[in-house]
Amino acid sequence: MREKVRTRVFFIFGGIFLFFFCYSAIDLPPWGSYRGPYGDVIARVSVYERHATDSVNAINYDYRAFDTLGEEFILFAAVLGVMMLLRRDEDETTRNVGKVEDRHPLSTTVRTTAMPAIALTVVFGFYIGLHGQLTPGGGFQAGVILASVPFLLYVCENTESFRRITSHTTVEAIDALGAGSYALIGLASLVLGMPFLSNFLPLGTTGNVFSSGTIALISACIGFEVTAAFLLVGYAYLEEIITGEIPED
Amino acid sequence: MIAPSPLTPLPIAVPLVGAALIACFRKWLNRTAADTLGILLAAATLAISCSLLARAVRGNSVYWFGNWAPRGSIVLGIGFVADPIGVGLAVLASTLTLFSLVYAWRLTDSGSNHFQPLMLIFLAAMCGFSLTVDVFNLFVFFELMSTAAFALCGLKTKEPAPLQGSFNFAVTNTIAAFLILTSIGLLYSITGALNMAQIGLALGTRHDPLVLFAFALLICGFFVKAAIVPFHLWLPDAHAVAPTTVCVLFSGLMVQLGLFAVARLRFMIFAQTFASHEAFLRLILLSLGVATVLVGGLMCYAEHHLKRMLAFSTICHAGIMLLALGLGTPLALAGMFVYLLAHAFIKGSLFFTSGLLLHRLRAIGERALFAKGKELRWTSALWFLGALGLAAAPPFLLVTGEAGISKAAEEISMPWLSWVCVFGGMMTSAAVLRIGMHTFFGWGSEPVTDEPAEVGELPETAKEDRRTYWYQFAPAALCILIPVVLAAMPGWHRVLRGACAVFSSQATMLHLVYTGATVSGHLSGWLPALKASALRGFCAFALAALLASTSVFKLHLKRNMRFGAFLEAGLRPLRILQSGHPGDYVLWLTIGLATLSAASVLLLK
Amino acid sequence: MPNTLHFLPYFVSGWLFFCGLYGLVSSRHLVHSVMCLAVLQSSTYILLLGVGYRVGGAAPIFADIPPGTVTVDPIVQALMLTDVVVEAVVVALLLAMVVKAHEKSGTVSPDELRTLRG
Amino acid sequence: MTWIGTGLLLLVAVTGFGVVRTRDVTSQVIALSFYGVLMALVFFFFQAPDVALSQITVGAVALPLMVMLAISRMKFRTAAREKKGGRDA
Repeated sequence: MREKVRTRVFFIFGGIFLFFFCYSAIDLPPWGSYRGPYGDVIARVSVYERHATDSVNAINYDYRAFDTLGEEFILFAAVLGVMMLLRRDEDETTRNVGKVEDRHPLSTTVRTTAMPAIALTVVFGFYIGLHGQLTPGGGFQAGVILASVPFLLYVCENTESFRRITSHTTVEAIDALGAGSYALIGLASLVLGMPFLSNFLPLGTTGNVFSSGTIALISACIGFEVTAAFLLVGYAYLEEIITGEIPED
Repeated sequence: MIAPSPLTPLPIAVPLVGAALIACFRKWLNRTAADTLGILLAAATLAISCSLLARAVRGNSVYWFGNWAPRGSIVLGIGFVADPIGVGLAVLASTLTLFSLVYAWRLTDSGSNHFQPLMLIFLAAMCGFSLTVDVFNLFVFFELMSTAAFALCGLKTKEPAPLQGSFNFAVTNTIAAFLILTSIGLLYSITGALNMAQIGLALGTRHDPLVLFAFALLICGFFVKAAIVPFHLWLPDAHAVAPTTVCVLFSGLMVQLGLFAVARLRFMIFAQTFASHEAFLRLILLSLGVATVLVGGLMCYAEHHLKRMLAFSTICHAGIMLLALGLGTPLALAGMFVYLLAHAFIKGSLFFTSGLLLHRLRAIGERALFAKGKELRWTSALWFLGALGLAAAPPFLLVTGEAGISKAAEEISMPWLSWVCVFGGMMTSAAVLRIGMHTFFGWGSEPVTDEPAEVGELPETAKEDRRTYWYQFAPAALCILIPVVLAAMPGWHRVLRGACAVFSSQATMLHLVYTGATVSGHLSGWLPALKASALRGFCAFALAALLASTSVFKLHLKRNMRFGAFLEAGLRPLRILQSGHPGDYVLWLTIGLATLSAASVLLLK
Repeated sequence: MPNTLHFLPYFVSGWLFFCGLYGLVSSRHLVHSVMCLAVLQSSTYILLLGVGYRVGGAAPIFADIPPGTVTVDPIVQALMLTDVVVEAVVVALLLAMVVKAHEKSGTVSPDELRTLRG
Repeated sequence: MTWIGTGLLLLVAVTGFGVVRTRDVTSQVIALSFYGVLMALVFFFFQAPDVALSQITVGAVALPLMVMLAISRMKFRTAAREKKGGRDA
């Protein structure tokens, strides 16, 4: 179909869809009047039952931890998929077309200010990750923040230090171990005679870093996985540009 | 009351841990080791699912993750229901995955050992999808299944076609996922629950536009996965380009799981919504089903790329299963599940066989294969048996499923529906027969061809070794054998009928989820209807043979007798529909979405 | 006016869904399509956010507020976190397909990428 | 208070349409990044700090970064191909 026809037909049917969307939304409870009960019950009990002050993370890593297991494996599968799609076959011959040259070494001023910034990012990432059950944040957010560090290095330092960090098989192993150990925590509770993904560790004191049992542990696993996952995806895209080697046609 | 087996989460946990394990040591494992690990893990999953099935047969149970059982009427955590249907689907998923991994042993391209972990994740997602009774968990597994499927579909990165095919697949199915999520959000806002039982309880008989619209979004989302017209466009593209082993899982189970989800939601959530509008709901679903059978059947016969032909045949048979779902009685549902089971194996066998042809003869287009397969006696036997199976003729199990659907249609005084089934069986069987006659016998003149068949496909295996190994042949042969064996021992029908009676009764399912108490269901059998059905099946096969012959021997026939050749050219509008352009596919998705939401809000009010 | 305001997030959500579909239908560049899909996805954020909001409710984090305070719904926020991950994942995977398709056929226009017609 | 929320939501609606209408991919990345920040602001405003934090890391940084990387890789390929084509000719 030609684009013009396609767009016109779309406006008719998309309009019908939008109309019914809005028409049916009138029956929703008015905005700002959430009626519960699921969320209210959890908000009421999560602090007592799980010693976690951030009830969103209590839901994610405990009440509905099984969803999060699925979610982490979605990420894991996608990383495998990206690496597979952008893989280089063993039998492919490559040719060098010249890599992107490293820029001039940045001025000392930029580097001396950049390095503390990077260090600060690392600290911030760990803080966010460790306090997941207490304040907003958690393994996922920490993972993304930590994954940004090598990219910052790529920008301020050079491609070599980026490559040293990200191209290792270890990163791949960390990705798999993070995802796998989440499932293993679930299996551990099975071994202890409890249902899958039960919170089997002592809950500790509310407000402590080491509180709320497996929530913190799961959060850590996710942190490792997510950091590795984003690095792998980034490296898969950048590999050719950094090495300058592309497969022979 | 039967306590849930502590092994209930293992069909998900075992493959997931296994996938992480293989991926972790991906670079250090050689091909054989990675394959062996994958096969062992799939076999372990199969064994666990079988043990769960043995328990589920004795009675349904409900499993709460993290020990979060419901408090009063409020469900706190995520629950699994281990009923014979859900667990049975998990068994089917692990069987097909095991076969696929065995078939792929050492020979086909594994994408540097990425293939095995992705297959295991795909398996885990299918198992989770069939067991869960939490709508958001259903969405998570839907997305997990899709993500693994997108990646697997693009495994063959050496040609451009797989990448386009999986792009179209990914775009349409991702939109479907968001449709489902939107619907979940709407349902959550009025019921405050995510567990299907609790949502159903809270909705009651309410059927204002909001509920109907949410229902329309849900069925649209799952119909994209189930490749129901007009949401089917992605499927042939994805199937034509995916590796053979992956096609087996796509066509055998993934597509049908969309229908399974609609069935589960319709009976657990919307059972009372439509209590007063059964007829209209039936009208909508049956017309979609008939359209799907027609489009799938006609396009199936018009295709000359083997896998694309099989893909349209899957669409056609998904339409037949939708007919059963549309009828909506427990009997029709039982027929649908038997049909699903039989179809999965027969279609799996046909895909394996087409993979064998690609391996041996290095081609997948009908013209390129012409008269090349004369020496492949065993392979041709499998292919023709598959044709017999698709026509729903005895001794294959498909005939039992068709009998159930036909009997259910008769009870609602729509006996003509069984002729729609015959049409679907005839067209799909005829296409398989035509290709078989051309390839294995070399009858007739050189076959006509079309664009995708000429584009073809690069072989999946290395060039040097072109023998057929036992581990390639065995899965294909077993896939033909299993439906025959299952049809020969009808003892398990009683269990399935009971399970369907429970599955389709909202009150029983609510009782089960909240108290864990098992109520056994009862449903009378339909074996007397088998005779007429067998007759129809043979009739369909005979007609298919006739049709295929008018196509193959067209030069010996008068011009007005060449029905087959006429149908083979394909209906032009249907071909144009299949444009391969993601924009067109999204447009058709929007058209279907608008039509279905208008139909449900206006008709079912 | 207050009446419309009551349903504003839902309308915005529907509008974003419509926009995303429109972008996908009219796209001339595969990367553009991917970003339209991200917009389409964001409609579910707004919907879920609207569903769980409560006027005057606090954030469901009991670090500084006493337990029992009226909060907005934490469940939808947990769902949205999953949703955010799904978005990132889908985009990464689709982009990899686009990059590879570009390598194999040298084009990123959906009009030219049609080996699968008919 | 409500008016700010209303304004933010309307701004999201407009920006979303803007992102879709931006046909040039590189400008669209910038628009998408802005849209991500805006979305995070909305989350923050409507009492969802957890999601806001994820959204700002993913929607406003990681996602546009991935798109940029993909675009630059494609440009790199095209440049390499042209270089080779030039040599052959």
